[in-house]
Amino acid sequence: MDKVLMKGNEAIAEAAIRANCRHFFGYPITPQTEISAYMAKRMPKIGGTFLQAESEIAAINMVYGAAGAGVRAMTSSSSPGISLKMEGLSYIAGADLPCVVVNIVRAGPGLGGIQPAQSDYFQAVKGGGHGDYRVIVVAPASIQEAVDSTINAFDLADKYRMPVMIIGDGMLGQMMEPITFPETAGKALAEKEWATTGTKMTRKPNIINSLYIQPEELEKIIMARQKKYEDIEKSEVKYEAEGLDDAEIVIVAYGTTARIVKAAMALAQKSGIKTGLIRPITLWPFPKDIIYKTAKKAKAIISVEMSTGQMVEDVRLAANGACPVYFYGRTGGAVPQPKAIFEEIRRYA
Amino acid sequence: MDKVLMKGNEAIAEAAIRANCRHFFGYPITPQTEISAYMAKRMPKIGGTFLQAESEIAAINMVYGAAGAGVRAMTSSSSPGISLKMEGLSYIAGADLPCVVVNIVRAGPGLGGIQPAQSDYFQAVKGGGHGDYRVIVVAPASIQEAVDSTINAFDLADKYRMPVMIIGDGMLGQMMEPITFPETAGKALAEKEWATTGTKMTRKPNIINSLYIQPEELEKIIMARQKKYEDIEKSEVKYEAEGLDDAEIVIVAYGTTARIVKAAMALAQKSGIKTGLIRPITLWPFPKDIIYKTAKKAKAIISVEMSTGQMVEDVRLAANGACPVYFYGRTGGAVPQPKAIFEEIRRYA
Amino acid sequence: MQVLFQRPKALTDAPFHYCPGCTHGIIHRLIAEVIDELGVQGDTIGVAPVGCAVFAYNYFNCDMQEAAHGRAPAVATGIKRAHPENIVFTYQGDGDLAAIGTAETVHAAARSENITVIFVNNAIYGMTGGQMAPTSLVGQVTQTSPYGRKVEMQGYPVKVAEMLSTLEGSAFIKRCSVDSIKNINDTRASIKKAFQCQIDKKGFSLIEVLSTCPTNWGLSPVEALEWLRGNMMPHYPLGTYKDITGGDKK
Amino acid sequence: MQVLFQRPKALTDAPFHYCPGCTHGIIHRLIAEVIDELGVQGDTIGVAPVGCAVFAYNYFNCDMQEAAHGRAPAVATGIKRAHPENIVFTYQGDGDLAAIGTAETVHAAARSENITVIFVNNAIYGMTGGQMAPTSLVGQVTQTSPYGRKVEMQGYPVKVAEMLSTLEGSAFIKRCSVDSIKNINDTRASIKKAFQCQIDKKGFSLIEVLSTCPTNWGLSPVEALEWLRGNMMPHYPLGTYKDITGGDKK
Amino acid sequence: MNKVTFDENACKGCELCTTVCPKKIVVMAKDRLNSRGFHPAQVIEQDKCIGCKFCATICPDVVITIKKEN
Amino acid sequence: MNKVTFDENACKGCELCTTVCPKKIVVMAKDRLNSRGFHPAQVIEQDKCIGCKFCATICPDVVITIKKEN
Amino acid sequence: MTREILFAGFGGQGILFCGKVAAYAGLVSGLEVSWLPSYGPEMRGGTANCHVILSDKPVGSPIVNNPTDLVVMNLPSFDKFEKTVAKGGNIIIDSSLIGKKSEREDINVHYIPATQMANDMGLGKLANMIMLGKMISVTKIISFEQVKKGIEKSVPPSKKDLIESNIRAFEAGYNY
Amino acid sequence: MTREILFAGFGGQGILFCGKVAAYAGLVSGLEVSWLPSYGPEMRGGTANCHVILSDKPVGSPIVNNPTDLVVMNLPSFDKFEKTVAKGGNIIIDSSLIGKKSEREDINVHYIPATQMANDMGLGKLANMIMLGKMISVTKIISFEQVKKGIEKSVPPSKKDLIESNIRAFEAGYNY
Ligand SMILES: Cc1ncc(C[n+]2csc(CCOP(=O)(O)OP(=O)(O)O)c2C)c(N)n1
Ligand SMILES: Cc1ncc(C[n+]2csc(CCOP(=O)(O)OP(=O)(O)O)c2C)c(N)n1
Ligand code: SF4
Ligand code: SF4
Ligand code: SF4
Ligand code: SF4
Ligand code: SF4
Ligand code: SF4
Ligand SMILES: [Mg+2]
Ligand SMILES: [Mg+2]
Repeated sequence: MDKVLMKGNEAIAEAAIRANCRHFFGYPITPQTEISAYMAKRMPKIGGTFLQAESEIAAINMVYGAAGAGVRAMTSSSSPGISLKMEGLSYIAGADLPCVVVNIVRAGPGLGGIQPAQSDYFQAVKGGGHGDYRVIVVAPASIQEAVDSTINAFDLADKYRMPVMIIGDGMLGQMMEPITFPETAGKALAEKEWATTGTKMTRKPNIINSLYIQPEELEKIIMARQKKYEDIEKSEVKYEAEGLDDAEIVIVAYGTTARIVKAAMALAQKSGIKTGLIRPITLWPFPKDIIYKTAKKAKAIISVEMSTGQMVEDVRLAANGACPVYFYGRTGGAVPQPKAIFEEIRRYA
Repeated sequence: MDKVLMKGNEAIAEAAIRANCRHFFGYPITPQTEISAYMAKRMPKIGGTFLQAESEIAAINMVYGAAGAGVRAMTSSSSPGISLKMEGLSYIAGADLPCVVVNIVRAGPGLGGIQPAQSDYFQAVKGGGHGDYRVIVVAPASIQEAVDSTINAFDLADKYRMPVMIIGDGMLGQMMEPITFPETAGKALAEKEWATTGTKMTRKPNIINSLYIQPEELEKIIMARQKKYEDIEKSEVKYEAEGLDDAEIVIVAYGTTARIVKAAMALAQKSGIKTGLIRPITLWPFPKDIIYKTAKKAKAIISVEMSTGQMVEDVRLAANGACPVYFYGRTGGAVPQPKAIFEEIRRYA
Repeated sequence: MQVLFQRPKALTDAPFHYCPGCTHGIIHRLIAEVIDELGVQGDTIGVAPVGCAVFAYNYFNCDMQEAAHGRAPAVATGIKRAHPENIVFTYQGDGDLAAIGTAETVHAAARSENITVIFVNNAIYGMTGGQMAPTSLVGQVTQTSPYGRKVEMQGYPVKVAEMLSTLEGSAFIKRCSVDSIKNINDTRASIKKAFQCQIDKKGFSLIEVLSTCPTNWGLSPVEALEWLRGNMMPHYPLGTYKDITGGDKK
Repeated sequence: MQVLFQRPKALTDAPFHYCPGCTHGIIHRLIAEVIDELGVQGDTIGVAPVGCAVFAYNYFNCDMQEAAHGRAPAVATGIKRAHPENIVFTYQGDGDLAAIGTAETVHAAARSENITVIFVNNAIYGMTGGQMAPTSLVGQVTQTSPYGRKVEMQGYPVKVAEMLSTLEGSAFIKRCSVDSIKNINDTRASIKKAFQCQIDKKGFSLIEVLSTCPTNWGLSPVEALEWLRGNMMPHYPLGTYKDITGGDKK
Repeated sequence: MNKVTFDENACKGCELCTTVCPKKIVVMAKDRLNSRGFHPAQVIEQDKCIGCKFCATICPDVVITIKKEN
Repeated sequence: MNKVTFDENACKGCELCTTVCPKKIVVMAKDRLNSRGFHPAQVIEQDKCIGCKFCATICPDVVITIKKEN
Repeated sequence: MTREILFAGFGGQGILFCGKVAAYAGLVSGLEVSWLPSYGPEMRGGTANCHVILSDKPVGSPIVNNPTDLVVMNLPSFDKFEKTVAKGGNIIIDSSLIGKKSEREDINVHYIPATQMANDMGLGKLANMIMLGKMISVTKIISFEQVKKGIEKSVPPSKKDLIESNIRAFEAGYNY
Repeated sequence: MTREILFAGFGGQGILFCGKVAAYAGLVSGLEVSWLPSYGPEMRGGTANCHVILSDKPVGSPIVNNPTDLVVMNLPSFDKFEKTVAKGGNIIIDSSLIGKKSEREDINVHYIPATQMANDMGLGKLANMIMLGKMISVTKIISFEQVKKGIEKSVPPSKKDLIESNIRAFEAGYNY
């Protein structure tokens, strides 16, 4: 197929449609409005639903309803709007419903700013909502990866019956890169026997629910889900690694930040410092093992983020003291400069 | 002063009043309704405001308004309701406003159950809302401590101009213990020069805001806040420690769980196993140093929680590989039994 | 032998957990009777609220979803958009619908979302132990209005049927009561009409049902019905507030 | 020398960031004029919305708070309960007030919260680039209704003034417009009356102001005023929808 | 003749049915408790029943079944 | 005489003021751009001004000041 | 000394109040105390119970898993908790409501027709205090006088007139 | 080869489209490309710019901090970005809108009265394409033919009739 140039936001929307998502519920917020705009244009043409909800809360609860009714459903927003979805997300996780949520992160806290940020890492990965639950979090670094991740996200969501979050930033959402869409047409979707589609008097009623008044019963359900999470930690970790074999300094960075890090690594190479990169593609499950393995050989690891230091905690947990783990970040919408990252590399080399 | 028996929820409410809080905004949810009920009874008698908001979201935003207007303001809820407050909390942190938020945690995710749980640890401590921000989180283990923590929470909030969260569970909220209220009457509150009280044409307008469109400006503000957070990590850590000197096995547990752990430790003592306890009273700032110090001597640390394992991450981060850190927990509203905890102790001893 | 009255098929065998004399049970049964009468059990998807009716998913013998507190209309919207040919109804209390769920309610109506809302107004938060609801009457003593609801502090009760009927999107809005045989029968007929409105794709329908909470009103079930008649009905007049079902959906 | 017209004192010197011809600027100035006329600048606390008017806190020369999107009435409630003697107003767009903030708006009105809401209805989400608002007209083309707002998909525009006037708690509700000198002057008078209503402690007041968004309507400022007159005003009739200020607060 | 039967253990003793029977034949069995600990409702003079269904209509717990026996 | 002055660099060239002047004396300065890059509004025949304030009333950017000089 | 007491029965029997009196009595006796009610939807017309711990050491866990003393006023609670009582502990059973007998031999079982007695004495709903009286007379944890003080502290000021009858009921149980 | 191009000017001048054509032209030439616009409230009537990277290697950071080529169509952007141009790089300046001259000696500066030319040629708002033409003729990154294809790909199907005039404008700049 011919490569086309597309904005990240639009590419994510188109990818969702190609993944057979026909139900999108959103609420406008910069810098991800193009997702809704694209859906608004396309959905009516293909018999799908684009609905601008009255709020992010309504949108996530519409997703709950639609997902519970067995269709592929999606919502997208940016940081403050994602915070508003936390209760709903917890409900979706608690009712074991598959769905895809996109967060094109902007600077926080509060109204913050609309420039790129990665300061919603904690919220995404540690569960900003209440209760013991997890969300698969995928952080593409290019538009092509955003496309592939989005399509895959729907499959993962269905496979594990849980929410999958695609996390990016305004850079990813707004930039264009050449992409091709993988062939998805005709791919059959598995039947969802648990969904509320009307019994047609041919089966017992299906119930979508997260309430269990008896602690023992609820605990059993949570522990079964925990088991599922362990399976995912074993089989769904994704990352990109570069130069780990002989790196003195290894950088861990995700999303667009990882691209900037590569520019810094080029500078380091010129200075004769051997650097490596681990780019988590899934933020949860987190690529712990490779980080631990790397920590045992490297002189130091630096976590580079557009935040005041969030993923660095997971990097430290993974390294478990095997080598020092440093942090470098910019926040508030400021984007790290390759030179500044290079300075950090030099500092610890 | 005479000791009185009081439910945790009511004691927290009375403590807030004694701390000169005259503005409470809430929304009913089990197991913390007694806080509102108490406020509804008392506030009208003392010229204060009790307002049952239309939702948890409205309540936290009323707190934002009142706190921004310079008064001591409070809200309380339980897990799903706290999730709904995440955007508002992020705004309060982003506008540097002091307030107190109580979370009497129940089992999640979703509607979950109403029995005791500690599965909102991540949300409380890692910032369930968007952006780089922190909330001081205090986890009392007794009603007296709940009283003292609540009074102190208002002072901390004012001192650092940030939200303070009191975190408990249904056990703490519902149980009665004898308490005395410390003397607070007549304590003068510092003037809040930044508050919106009307300029009276005697000063420049005050603005309460978290929006900064220029990344560099926003970054500066966030980094200043970060500096404040570092100060807090230095000076406001609180914990209780027991038996650390010669403990083989050290347990880290907070809130009511720590009380149950003590029963398990008594069993261990009978079996000749030397155990110690670190009970974080502040969950953020987290008592990292004592844990690291302890990890260097102990055979193992066990984090015991009413969750599937949340605080254990902070314990591991603190231990930094100096000794193995294990986890034992119950979830879904189930409460760990002393015997089961003792089994864990024996397992690693 | 002819059966004059029996448990409707659209109810499961599970006994209601409601307090003695709580009229939630009557309303449940009426909905089930309507589902039976219309023969739509296999097509119906219900949405349970957070409130005393939280376990409604155990009682209705059809597919059910449990919504977050106040969000039932949004959940129902998601379901209905996924399956426009199914019958989708929500069952919601006054705290759920008229407080935390205000936006979802208003906008489901404004969108003329083709769903049916059964709105149980008992002027109190039943499940959480009797706090003031937006619909609590002026002067009503509740856990959070211990000195009686005061206009200066807590304002006025919200009249949901009146408010929603100003929206162009609402198709059929009626207030009923289950305090007497006559009114119970009228409630059943009204619910049936609301379901029919949905079947005919005429848009958003809502039946507000005045209901009792003997437990939190501190009254016996019989006294509670009297209180409903004497206090709620004068403030919340029964009747049809909006009905476009005569014609086509505008 | 006599000054016939000059910048009101209650505006700071900061130039508005609004697009050319956007009537947000007129409405700002009218509020400031009212503050000047009533001499309440030192007592006033304003609440800015999230919307094009997000920077309102830079323009009004009084204490200001920036609220989260839709939550201005809740924030204002917090302020007013802390300082009942101050004048508290919110400034909100139609996305802010009539979509995400529906519950906060309805309940501030129901509580008869003694605040004043200036509701700028431009039938679109201006700040985020022109998405459909709850108040967008049927058929209106926006970024998220690219084929025109369709009743079957997106329902009907919400008439805020009409809806809120059904609530007992609302004291003064009026819809105005800034499309002409006459209507601008009437808007100023209405805002003044709303502030006076608050000063007199009569409860919740809201002035809905029909406003333009030349940028997202894709029209010149002059055409935009014409579109407002020709399309919005017929659907959103100007006038007083509720006024209890004649008597005492009920 | 009409036969009114009670799913006795489902009865919560709310007494609502007793207030609506035009024949006043629905009464509480003050002498016994059901398995839930309530005095259940009962019909004492079946033959007086006119089959109006009022009792069943108001019962919140669907305790009552009414049949017409020919 | 009335004096209408424009804070010229604040003008955004929206032309609203030109549509309301009963004397049609408010016109756009098509020949020049202000510091924001807009053609500013101006009054060409001050003496015709009747001080009705319409121009200032509709100006969204508070560009116009009107004084009466005696 | 640590007594872990479980009071159990139906909602409406005054179970929680009974526990509160015990806790206050402990408090005035200089003991450490805790009182923990069960809560949740099952309480609605269902069972109610509360855990009271009286101890001369600070109270650790407020949860009573194995009561030293079980005061039980309905059959479901008896069925549920009888087996949990600690070896050597006591059960006080309202024999007017619970027909069954305990078959455990490693504990002390005391039967008292409290509800009947309350009815007979015209003490309405005060069977709970009768049960408490029996429990205290059996266990001797606290003195009669101190329980009286506990009652005084537990009764809200608005209901002061009820103190007298509560004490009478307590006394009846104590002396049974 | 990696060119990091910054297109900058006012909103409404077609800056983003101009970058898009460059990116598509790169794409059809077999290069790796990225296109990143600035976004945010300052765009409203304010400045607009976009970063385009064309490279024979995969594009790392899509951000252009030090452009090899700056195409600039208003004074504020000139003032802001002139100093950031990489040593040896190019600036293409619309001299009908920007009166200033660059004082840098380590870069190549090209002046072209693009807006004037567009007006003269009756090409309305196509000064942007004239600028692009000049940039391509100076840098020779991509061939004329490929830019033509880039234009064809960038124009949405509904506006196909504009392709012709865009190409004409581009040509004018290319040959200036
Ligand atoms: C987000 C959230 N807030 C609050 C609650 C607690 N809650 C449960 S039910 C309820 C109110 C129920 O009242 P209503 O809707 O009137 O129903 P009723 O019980 O009276 O039938 C509340 C506030 C919750 N579960 N979730
Ligand atoms: C929680 C949240 N959701 C969404 C947004 C994005 N947002 C900013 S302004 C706006 C809409 C503004 O429209 P309106 O209120 O009509 O004001 P206008 O710009 O038209 O004056 C939205 C959706 C946000 N900042 N926060
Ligand atoms: S609490 Fe009230 S509404 Fe709830 S079941 Fe009991 S009587 Fe009914
Ligand atoms: S986008 Fe619309 S509402 Fe916003 S400033 Fe521009 S014209 Fe005004
Ligand atoms: S059917 Fe009518 S007459 Fe018969 S018992 Fe019931 S209420 Fe009485
Ligand atoms: S109405 Fe039903 S539940 Fe109530 S007493 Fe009669 S039979 Fe029993
Ligand atoms: S004041 Fe009136 S007459 Fe004078 S310039 Fe303005 S609009 Fe024209
Ligand atoms: S109305 Fe104001 S901004 Fe618009 S052209 Fe006239 S002076 Fe300029
Ligand atoms: Mg209710
Ligand atoms: Mg708007």
